[in-house]
Amino acid sequence: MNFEPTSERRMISDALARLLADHSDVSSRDETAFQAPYSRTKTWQALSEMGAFAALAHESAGGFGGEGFDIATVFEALGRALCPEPVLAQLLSIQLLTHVGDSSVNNALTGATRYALAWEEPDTWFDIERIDTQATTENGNILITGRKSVVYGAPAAQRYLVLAKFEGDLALFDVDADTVERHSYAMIDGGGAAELFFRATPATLLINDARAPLQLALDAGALALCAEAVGIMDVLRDTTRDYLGTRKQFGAHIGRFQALQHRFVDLSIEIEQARSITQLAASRLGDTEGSRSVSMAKHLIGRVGQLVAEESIQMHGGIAMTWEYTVSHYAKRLTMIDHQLGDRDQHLQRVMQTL
Amino acid sequence: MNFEPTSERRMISDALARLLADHSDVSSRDETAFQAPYSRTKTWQALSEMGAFAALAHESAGGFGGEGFDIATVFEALGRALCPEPVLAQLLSIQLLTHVGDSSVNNALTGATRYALAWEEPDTWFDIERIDTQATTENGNILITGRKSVVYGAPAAQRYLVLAKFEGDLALFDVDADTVERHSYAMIDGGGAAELFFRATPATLLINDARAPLQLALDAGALALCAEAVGIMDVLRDTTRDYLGTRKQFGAHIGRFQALQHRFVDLSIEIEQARSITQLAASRLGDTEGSRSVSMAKHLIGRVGQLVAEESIQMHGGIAMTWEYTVSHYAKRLTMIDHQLGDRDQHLQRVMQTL
Amino acid sequence: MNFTFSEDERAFEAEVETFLRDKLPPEIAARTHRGEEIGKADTERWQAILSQKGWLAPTWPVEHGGADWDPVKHYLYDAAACRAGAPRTVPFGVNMLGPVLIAFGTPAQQQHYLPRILNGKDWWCQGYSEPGAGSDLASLRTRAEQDGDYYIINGQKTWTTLGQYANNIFCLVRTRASGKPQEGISFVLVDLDTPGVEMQPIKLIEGGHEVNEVFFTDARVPVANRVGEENKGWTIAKYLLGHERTGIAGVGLSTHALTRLKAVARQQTRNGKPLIEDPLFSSKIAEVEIDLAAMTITNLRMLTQSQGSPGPEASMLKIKGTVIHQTLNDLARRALGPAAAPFPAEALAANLALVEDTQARNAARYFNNRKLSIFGGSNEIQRNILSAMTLGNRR
Amino acid sequence: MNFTFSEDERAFEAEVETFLRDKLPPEIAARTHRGEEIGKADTERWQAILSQKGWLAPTWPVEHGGADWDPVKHYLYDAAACRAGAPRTVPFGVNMLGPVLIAFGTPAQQQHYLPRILNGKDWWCQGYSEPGAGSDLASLRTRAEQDGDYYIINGQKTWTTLGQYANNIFCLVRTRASGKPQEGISFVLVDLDTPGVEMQPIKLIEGGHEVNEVFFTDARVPVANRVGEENKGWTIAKYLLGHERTGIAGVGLSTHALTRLKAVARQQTRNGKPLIEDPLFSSKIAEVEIDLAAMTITNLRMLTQSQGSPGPEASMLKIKGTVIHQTLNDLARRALGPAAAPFPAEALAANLALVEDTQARNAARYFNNRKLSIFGGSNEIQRNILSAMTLGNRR
Repeated sequence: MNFEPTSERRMISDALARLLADHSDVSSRDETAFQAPYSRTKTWQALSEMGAFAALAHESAGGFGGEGFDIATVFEALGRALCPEPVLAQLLSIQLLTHVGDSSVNNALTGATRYALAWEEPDTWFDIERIDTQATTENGNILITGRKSVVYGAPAAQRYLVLAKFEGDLALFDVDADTVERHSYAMIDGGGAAELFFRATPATLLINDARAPLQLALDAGALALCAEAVGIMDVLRDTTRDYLGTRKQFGAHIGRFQALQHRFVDLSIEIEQARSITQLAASRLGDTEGSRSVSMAKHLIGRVGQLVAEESIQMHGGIAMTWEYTVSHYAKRLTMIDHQLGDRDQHLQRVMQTL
Repeated sequence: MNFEPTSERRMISDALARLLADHSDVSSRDETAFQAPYSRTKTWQALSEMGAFAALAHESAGGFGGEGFDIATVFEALGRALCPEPVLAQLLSIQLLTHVGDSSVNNALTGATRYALAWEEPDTWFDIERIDTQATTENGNILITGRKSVVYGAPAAQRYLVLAKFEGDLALFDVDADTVERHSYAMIDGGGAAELFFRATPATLLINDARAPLQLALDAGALALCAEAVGIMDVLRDTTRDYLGTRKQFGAHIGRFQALQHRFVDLSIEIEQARSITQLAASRLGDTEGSRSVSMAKHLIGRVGQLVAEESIQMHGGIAMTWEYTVSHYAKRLTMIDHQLGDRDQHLQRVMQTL
Repeated sequence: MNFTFSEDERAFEAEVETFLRDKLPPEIAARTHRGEEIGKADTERWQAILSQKGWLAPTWPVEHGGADWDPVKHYLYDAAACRAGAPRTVPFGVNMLGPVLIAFGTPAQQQHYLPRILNGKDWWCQGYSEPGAGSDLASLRTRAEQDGDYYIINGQKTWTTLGQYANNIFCLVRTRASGKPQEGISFVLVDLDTPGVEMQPIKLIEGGHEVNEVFFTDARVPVANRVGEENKGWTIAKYLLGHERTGIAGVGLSTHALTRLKAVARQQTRNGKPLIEDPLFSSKIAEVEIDLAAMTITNLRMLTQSQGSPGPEASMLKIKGTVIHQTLNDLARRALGPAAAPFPAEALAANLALVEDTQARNAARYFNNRKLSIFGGSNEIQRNILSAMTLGNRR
Repeated sequence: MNFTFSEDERAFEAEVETFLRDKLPPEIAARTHRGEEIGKADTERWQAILSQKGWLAPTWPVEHGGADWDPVKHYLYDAAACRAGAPRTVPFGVNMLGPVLIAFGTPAQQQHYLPRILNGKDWWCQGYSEPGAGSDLASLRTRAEQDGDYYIINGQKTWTTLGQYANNIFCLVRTRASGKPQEGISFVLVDLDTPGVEMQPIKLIEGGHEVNEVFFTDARVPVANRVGEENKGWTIAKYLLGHERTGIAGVGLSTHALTRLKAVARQQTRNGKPLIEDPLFSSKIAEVEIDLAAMTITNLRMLTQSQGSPGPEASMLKIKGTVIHQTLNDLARRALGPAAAPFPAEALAANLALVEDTQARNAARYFNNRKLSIFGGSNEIQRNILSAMTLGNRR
C-alpha cells in the first residue's frame, strides 16, 4: 500500500491550480457561472492544452491517465477553484466514447469537440430503467423523440450522447446539437444545463446495449463529483479556520469559543473521512467492487457535504449568507453535488443491496 | 387549551414521590431490582393503598382516573424514582380486564391480584400477527401451548393474561401462574421478567377477538413508558446540571466549558420536546388519533432517550460508568425503554403508514 | 391539562378562516405559496386589510389598537394564515418598535408613531447589526454625538431586512464611548430621508435582495427621536429580545412547510414509486413531523406558562424552531433531485417547469433559510443565553 | 497511490491466518466471540503463544524483542486477530510501558523489565487517573516524597484496568508541589506487593469488574524505579499519548463488530422478514459500514504519513474510531429488541437463550463500551487537543 500521489498526478494538480487561478478566479466567476454558454472558451482551451481531458482516458484510448486517481486529481483541483466549466460532461462522454472505440474520442480528449451526456428525464432521475425517450428506424435513418432534462454542460456542447430505448434495448446515440431544441439555463450553484427536446431528430447509433458502459461512465462521474467535493471541502475548512482566527466577537476571536472549536474539529474529521472514502472509490473504479465503492463514496460525500456546507455558513455567520463572499458559492456547489448522478439515499440503497 | 395539571393529579404525583422515596430509595434498589421476585411486597402494598393502580382505570371500571394524563402522572413519578416494581404489567392487564368487564378488574385495581401480560414470543417482537401460541378445546376445557418470552412482571404475578391463536382469531386468556413453567430473570436495567412455557395448560377465555383491546392496552403501555422516560430524563438533566456545576477539571467547573454548555442546552431542549410529545399522546389516548400519537411519542422518546442517556454519561465522565453512581442505572433504564413495546423504528414505521 | 380547543377558540379559528377566505387576494396567496418575494405594494395592501380588521398588531394592548391575543389565538391565526398563504406581517414596526414604544416611549412618541404603524404610513426597518458585530450588540460602533437638539450620527448598519421599502429605521447607537460597552448605547428613530443616510442592497446567497447596508454620515437626528433614557438602549434591546417570543418558533410556517413537503414527496417518483413511499425519505418526513408535533405543544406550553416574564423559553423556541424549519427546507430541496438545481428565475422564465411552481424555489428557499439560525441572535448566542440561565456558567 | 496490498503484505496476512488457525485455542476464541471476560489464565496463555512467535510487541524495535511492524502489517494482524477471536493484547506493559522504557529508561531498567513483559512474568497496570482528575493529568494529587533512596507515596489512583491481575503498576505521581502543575510530576514503577498499596474493585455500569481503585498509604518505592528525570513525567505522559496511535482507531475490532452486526440482523426478524431487509435498520448498517470503510483508509493513511512524529492524527482516530465502534454496539443492541434486556449472566445460566451466545451480551457490551469515548483521554479532551493544533485556540 502506498498513500502518496504519483509525481505525475502531483504535476497535473499543480498545473491545474495555476491555470484555474488565471482563468476563473472567483470574483469574476459570475460571468462564466451564470451567463450562457456557462463556459469560457479561453479556459476550455487552456484546460485542453494542459491535458486535463487527456488525463481522463487510458493510454489505449489516446489519453495518458484514466485511472480513478487521475479523474480524482483533475476534479479535486476543479473543486478547489470552484470552476464552473462543464468538465463533468466531457468526462462522462469520454468514458462512453472510449467504449465505442472510434476516432471521436480523440476530438473529445483534445476538447475540440464538446459533448454532453443526455440521459435523465423529468421524474426518472438516476433511474436508467425508466428512460422513456424512443429511437426508431425510418428509411434506414434513426430518429429520436423525447425530452432530456437538466443536461449538464449542454449549453456549450456541440454534440449530445443520448440514451434512448431502441429495439427493446437501452442504446446510446450521437446527435448534432444544432438539430435539437435546446433551452439553456444556469444552475443555482453556477454552471449551465439545458432541457433538450428531440422530435424525430436524426441520430447515429453508437452502442446497442449501453447499460454496462453507462454504469461505468456514471461511476466515473460520481467519483469525479466526490473528488470535486473534497476539493471544495478543503477550501471551506481552511476558510473557516482562518475566519475563526480573525473575526472577533465579545472581545475575543470566535475561534476561542470552545463550542465552535469542537464543531470545527468534528468537521475536519469528517472531511478526512470524505477524502478517504473518495480515495477508496478511486482505487477500485472499474473493479468488481467499483460500483459499490463509488456508491459508498457518493453517499458519504452527500452526508458530509451537507454538514460542511451548513457548518461553514453557520460558523461564519451573516457574511457567508452573502453573494459577495465566496463561501456562499462553495457551500452551494457542495450542497448541489448531492443532486447530481444520484443522491445520498439512492447510493445508500445501492450499498444496502449487498450488505 | 390548558397546560396546568389538575390538582388531583398533582396530589397523586406528590404522594407517589413521597411513597417511593420511602420504599425504594436508589441505594437499596439493587435488592428489588436484581433479586427475584423483583418486587417488594411493602412497596406494592403501599402503591395499592395510595391508589396508584386505581388511578389507571376509569370510574366506570372502578378506578378514579384512566385518562392518558392519569397514566402519565403515575409513570412519570415511577420514572423519577427509578422504581423497578412491575406496575407496567399491572397497567396492561387492567386495560384488558376493563374491557372484559367482569369483577377481576377490581382485584387488579387494588393490586391484590398481580397480573402479567404474556404476548410476545421469541422472534415475534411487537408483531401481534405472528403470535404462534395455540389454544385448543379439549373436553370443553381450553388448553394453551406455546412459549411466551421476556414477560415483564411475570416473576411476581399470580395470573397471566395470555394471547393465543384460537379458532382463527387472536384471543385473550386468563391462566393461573402456578400451572405454568416459569424461568425468571432480572433485566439488565433492573426489574424482572420471565420465560413462560405453556404445555396444554388450562386457561379461561376472556376475549375472543382481542386485537382492538390489545392495541388500546399497548398504546396505554407505550404512553406509560414514555412518561416514565420523561421522569428519568428530568432526573438525568438535573443531576448532570449539578455535576457540571460541581466537578472541576483544568482548574474550572466543567460547566464552564462552552462545548459542554451547548450540548447541555441541546439536551434540555430535547427533553422539553419529549415532554411535549408525551403530553400530546396523553391527551389523545383512546381517540382516533390515539395510536398514531402514541407511536409519535414512543419514537421520539427512543431517539431522545438515547441522546440523554449517552450525553449524561459522557458529560459526567468515568463516574457515570460505575454501578455505584445512580446515573448509570437511570441511563440503562432509559436506554432499555426503547426495547419495550416497540422500538423507535417500529413506531416510526407506524407513523409512516399515514403520512 | 386539556389539549382540546375551547369553544371560544374554535369560533375564533373559524372567524380567521372566513376572513382569510374572503379578504386575502388570491394573487398574493399564490406568490406566497411560490416562495416569491411579496414586494412593497402587496405587503402594504395585505397589511391594510389586516389593520382594518384590527389584527395587524395582535400583541398590542387594545387601547393602542392591538388585538391582545393570547398565545393560543396567536397560534391559531398563524397556522391558518400560513395555510392560506397570507404574507407574514413585517415585524419591525408591529412586533418590535410597537412594543418598545408602548413600554418606553413618551406619550407624544406613542401618539405619533403607533397609529402610523397601524395605518401603514410608516415602514420601519431595524438598525442593530453592524459589520463585525452581528449578534454582539455590545461591541457596536455607530456613534451619535449630541449637538444642541440633534444627534450627529456616523457609522454603518447592516443586515437591514426589507430596508429598501422602509421610510424609517430604529437604531442602536453609541452615545457614550467610556464605561462598560453595554452602558453607552441609546435607541433612536431615524427618518431614512435624513441627509447623510444611504442604503445599499446586499445580494444574498440565493441571489435575492432582502437585506441592506445603511450608511450614516453626519446624519442629524432630533434628540426627541430617542426612545427611553440616554445610554439605556441596552435595556430596550434586551426587552425586545424577550418580547419577540410569539411566533419565534415559526410553528405555523413549519406546519405549512410540512404540508408542502408531503405534497412534493407525493409528486416525485423514486424507483418507480412515489417518493413518499421510499422508506429512507419518508422516515425523514415522519421524524420531522414528530419533532414539529412536539414543538407545537412546546411552543404553546412555554408561551402560556411564561406569559409576561421572558425566560429561557424564547431561546429554546428559537433554536429548535429554526432547526425544524431548516430540516423541512432541506428535505423539500432534496425531494426534487436534479430538478432542484435550475436557477429559479431563469428556469421559470423559460416555461419549462420541471416541478409545480410552489416547489420550484425549494433550493433557493433552503439556502436563504440558512439565515434562520444566524440572524436575530444566532443559535450559538441563544445557547449561551440558555446555558447562562440554566447552568449559571459557573466558574 | 496504490491501495492494493503488496505481495509481501499478502504473504504476511497468510502467515497470520495460519498462525491463528494453528495456535489460537478454540475455547479462548469462543469466549472472545461471546464477549466474556477472558480472565488472567487465558490471557497469559495466549500472550505466551504470541510472545513465542515474536508478535507480542509488534511496535518494539527488533533488538528489544519486538516485531517492528509497519502500520499496514499491524492492520492486517489486527483484522485477522479480531476475526479469529484472539484476545486483545493487554496494552499496559507491551504498548505503554515498553515504549516508555525504550525511550526513557536506563539500560538497567530496560534489561530488567522488557524481557519480563515479553515472557509474561510481569502484568502491568496503569496509575494515571485519580478521583477528580480523569483526563486532567495536570491536577493529579498522589504525591511522592523522597526519603533517602525511597519515595514515600500517598494518594489514590482509579480506573486501573485489569489491575486485579497485575503485579506491577506504573504511576504518575507529584514529586514537587510548587511551580506549574505539569512540571512537578514523575513517572514511577511500583510493585503491587509493596506494603501500603491496596486495590479495590469498581463495579461497572453493566455489572462487570474490569477497573479498580488503588490506594497508596506511605508506600515505599525505590527512587531507582523512577523512569526518566524527576519532575519530567509530563513529558513521558505526552510521549505515550502520541505513541498510542497504532490500533487507537480500533478498525479491526469494528470490522469484526460489523460482521457480527450483520449476522444478528440476518437472524432477527421484523415484520416477518429478516431485520437486515428492514430499510430503516439496514440503512443504519450501511451508513456505519461506509464510515468504517472510510476509517480503514483514514487510519492507514494517517499512520503511514505521520510515522514517527505524533500529530493530531491520534486524536482524530480516537474520536471517530470510538464513535464508529459505539454505533456498531448500539445497533447490535437494538437489533435484539426485547431479547436484549435479560441480564446476561442469569439468562444464560437458565439455558433459555433467546439469541446466539455471541449476541446475548450485546446490551452489556453497549453499556460497557460507553467507556471508549471517556477513558484514555475523553473525546472532549481529544477535541481540545485537535483544536489547539489546528486552530491554535487563538485569543
